[in-house]
Amino acid sequence: MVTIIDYSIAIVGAFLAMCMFSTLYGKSSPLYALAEESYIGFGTGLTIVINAEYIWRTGIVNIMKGDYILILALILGAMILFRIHPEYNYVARIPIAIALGAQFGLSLRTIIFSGFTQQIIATIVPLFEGDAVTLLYRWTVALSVIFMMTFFFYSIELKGPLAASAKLGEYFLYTAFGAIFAQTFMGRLGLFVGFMQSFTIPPWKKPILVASMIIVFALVVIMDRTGIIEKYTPSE
Amino acid sequence: MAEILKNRELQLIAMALAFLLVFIPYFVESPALDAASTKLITITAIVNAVTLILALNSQIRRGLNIIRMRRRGWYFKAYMIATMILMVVFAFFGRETGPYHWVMYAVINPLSSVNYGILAFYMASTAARAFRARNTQAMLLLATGFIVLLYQAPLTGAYAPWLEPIALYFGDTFGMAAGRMFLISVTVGAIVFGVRVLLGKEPTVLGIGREKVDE
Amino acid sequence: MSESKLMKTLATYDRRWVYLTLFIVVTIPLLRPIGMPISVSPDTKQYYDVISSVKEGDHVLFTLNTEFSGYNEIQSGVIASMRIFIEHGCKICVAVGHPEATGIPELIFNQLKKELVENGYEYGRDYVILGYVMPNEASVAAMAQNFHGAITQDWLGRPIDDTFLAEINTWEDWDLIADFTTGLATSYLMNHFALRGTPMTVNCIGVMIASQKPYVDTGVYKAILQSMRGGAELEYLTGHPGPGLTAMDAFTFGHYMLILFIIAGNIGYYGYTKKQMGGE
Amino acid sequence: MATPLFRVPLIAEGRFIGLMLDVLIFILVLYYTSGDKKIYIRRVAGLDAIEEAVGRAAEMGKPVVCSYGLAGFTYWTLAGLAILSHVAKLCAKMGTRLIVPTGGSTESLIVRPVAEEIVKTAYLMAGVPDQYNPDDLPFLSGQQYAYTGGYIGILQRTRPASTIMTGSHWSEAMNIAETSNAIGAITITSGSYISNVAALACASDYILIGEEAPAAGAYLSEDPAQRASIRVQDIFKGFALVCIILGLVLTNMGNNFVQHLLST
Repeated sequence: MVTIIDYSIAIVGAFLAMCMFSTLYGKSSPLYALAEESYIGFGTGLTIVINAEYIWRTGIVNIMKGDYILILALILGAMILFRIHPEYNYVARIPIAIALGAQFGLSLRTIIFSGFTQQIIATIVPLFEGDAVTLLYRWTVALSVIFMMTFFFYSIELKGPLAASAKLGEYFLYTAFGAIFAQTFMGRLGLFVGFMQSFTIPPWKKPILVASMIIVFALVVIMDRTGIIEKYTPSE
Repeated sequence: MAEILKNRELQLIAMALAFLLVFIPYFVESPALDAASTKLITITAIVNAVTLILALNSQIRRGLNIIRMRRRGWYFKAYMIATMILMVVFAFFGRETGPYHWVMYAVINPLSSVNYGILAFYMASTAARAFRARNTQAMLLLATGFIVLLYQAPLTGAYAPWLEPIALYFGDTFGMAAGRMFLISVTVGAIVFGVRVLLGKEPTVLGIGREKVDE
Repeated sequence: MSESKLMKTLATYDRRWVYLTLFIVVTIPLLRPIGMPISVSPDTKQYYDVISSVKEGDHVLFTLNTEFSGYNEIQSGVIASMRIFIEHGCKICVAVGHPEATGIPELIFNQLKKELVENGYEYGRDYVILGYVMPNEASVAAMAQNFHGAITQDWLGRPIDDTFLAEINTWEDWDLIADFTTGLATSYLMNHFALRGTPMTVNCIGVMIASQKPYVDTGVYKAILQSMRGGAELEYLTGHPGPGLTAMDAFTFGHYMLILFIIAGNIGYYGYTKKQMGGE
Repeated sequence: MATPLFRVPLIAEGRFIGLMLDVLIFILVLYYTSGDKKIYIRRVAGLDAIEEAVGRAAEMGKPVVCSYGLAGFTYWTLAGLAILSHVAKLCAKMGTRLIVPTGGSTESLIVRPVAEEIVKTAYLMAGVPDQYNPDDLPFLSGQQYAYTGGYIGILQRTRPASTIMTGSHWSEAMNIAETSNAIGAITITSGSYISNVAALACASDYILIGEEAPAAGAYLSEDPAQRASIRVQDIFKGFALVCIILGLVLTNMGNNFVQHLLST
């Protein structure tokens, strides 16, 4: 059963989404502003709700259960708010220092493994065992990493073999960029296709999608031709 | 009190202590230290959640300024602030049904999707314009990009299975090597930056010195 | 003369034509699916093998590190994976890493109502939905070290002590983390779970493939499922056609269109732009 | 995973080398930032492109748009600020109008005043303090996409001759780069993560690939800490390179010493 609520969700959603797409026309328009401000407004509201809930569940509930040390979190949180006060902004420095320290501690303790030692270990592979394809793969990866790495040395002058290696590394990088660009395009296309699909499945939404596309496109062209765009589009 | 809070050494010490309390237990086997570090981590998470208020402050102030000055399109800002408040109010009426649920699926879901989906268009126009064999680098980029794009079209994969090993070769060797190279250098960069801050070589990060935030 | 005019057009056309064409070639096959054949990549086979090796009663942490936009891209993989977990009788805990994602579990379980009933799934005993519990690295680290210290309630505020989550204490108690991601808390999960030894798989959006592949190669992740195409392949492997497979026609057309534009652009470049530059 | 070579009492298994490497970075940073060491930094080619871009704007009498990203204080942002400082000095010298979009995230709020100071100082040092206009550093909200919309609006209205985009830019970078190209501006970008770099390499006229941006920043800045960082990073990249080459040689002779050592 498709309810009136389902219909309203599909209609408003498709219309606002097409308004957002109207930026592809090359000009900002009141329609785009409507979609953008809707997203920012409701989106920020959602963030407020979720964060408040997090503070409530993780902080206040546990404090009421007797985990009193978490009161410290509320005090530090209150102190950090002074950041925007013109006179007392120094109050925020200690909590910022603590938050930064903990954050660095968290990231420094693990990335050395995931981003450094393990990546080195993974590059070290047998280069003379296995079938031809495996060998081709392994040789390419090993040589690419080595050549690309030399491209990224900055505190020494690149001369002689080092310069040649760096040049090769640059070529390898661009070869990689082609493949990565294609993968990225697939990803963005996937996001777009996935979005369009949310308006083609189930099939009753299809007419709504097509109608919104036509209406918004027509509106933007009309607004552009009549000069409404210049008159009503917000100046940032 | 003010003097203590302004003391730069004290801030560095607080930062270093917080750092060590989180850092050390990962390497040393000690349940007591582990528990202490978890607690500190939770506290930090809550403090981070509170900082949202700072962002809200600037966002609302800027919106109100535009409304007050009646700049062109000011009513969109008024609309933005109204929707923000509405969403918070809606949350009190339950989330599985009702207005909160409606906004989630009618506004946030589709608009969030468009924000990233639209990038497919920019990628497409970039490729159409820039994938040109201008020099060696561009030629290499064009060649691999072309092959991988061709392979990624699902239909090609089904009818030209011989293309798969070639396309995967580029992605899994050059692409992966570049990914690994970036990872190694970004990792080292991030650690060095962290150490710099911990050593007090980056005072701006703590907001010492010039720190008036104005809009 | 007309030839050089064509060359000029190919080199200098308005980019809005690209936009319009892409819009049309993607929309039409979605409105009228054709059902062109696809192939299955080795990565997807590996992913399928890993996640279908779960056993009854295994604890699966099902993490949605995505906004709505990303979910649209990977939903075929999400649904197909969840179906496998339900059919294998796993205990599933859904956790999200973005405020928007709090609306996604509802979408997933609505689509799998039949499977839930067939396998006798009951909320609390067999699956639990947590809310936005991974806002930052600190919270994920806390989850890994002391689960009940970090999380006490599900997404609607009901206590989790009387659910199957009572059996969970640290990272060691999870048998698999199935992550579905646009980035967000995935690296934190990796740091605090996978690097310690919890098996983890990722289904990432296309943009992340290049940055995530090195981790699969080093064994940090057990397998990777790539973008919507991987999801479609997984649907094919599980024998349940869904949104992924119907989207593949649009994928094919979108890619072919871009290839045509690139060819046209290069013809225009050699036929017009380069001559212009030479003439100066 | 290879088995560790040895175990150190009290230290968790497999984490000793990681800890030692972290400590080593600490010591190296301390060493290179202390005293008055002159560290050589190679000039990256991208800087010529930047100077050319500003020069072109001066010739055409059009503005330059230069942004430092929308992240908080990360090392990408610092690199962006160093490049902004360079661009501001060039603009002040040539009398070119400089527009700096700011904002874009909550974290970036604390970067904005620093950017302001940098631009102001550049004009002051060039002897034209009256040419500094605070309105040319518009604050485009703390939201990524509002920032993007504002940025694009600026590009479309002011039609700059050049756009220089450094620091951390995320998915919005493509959007901005395409618009910049569409209005005919020379587009120079830097990318901090791999898929963005690949896309921007196509979309822009010149790109500073990954670490090139921090290196360019360090080259331009007088800040010893930034130069020291580049040196320490080079040492560690060199270390990685040596490990890889040594490991490849040893492994293919049947010895897995390097893998075991790194797993210790």
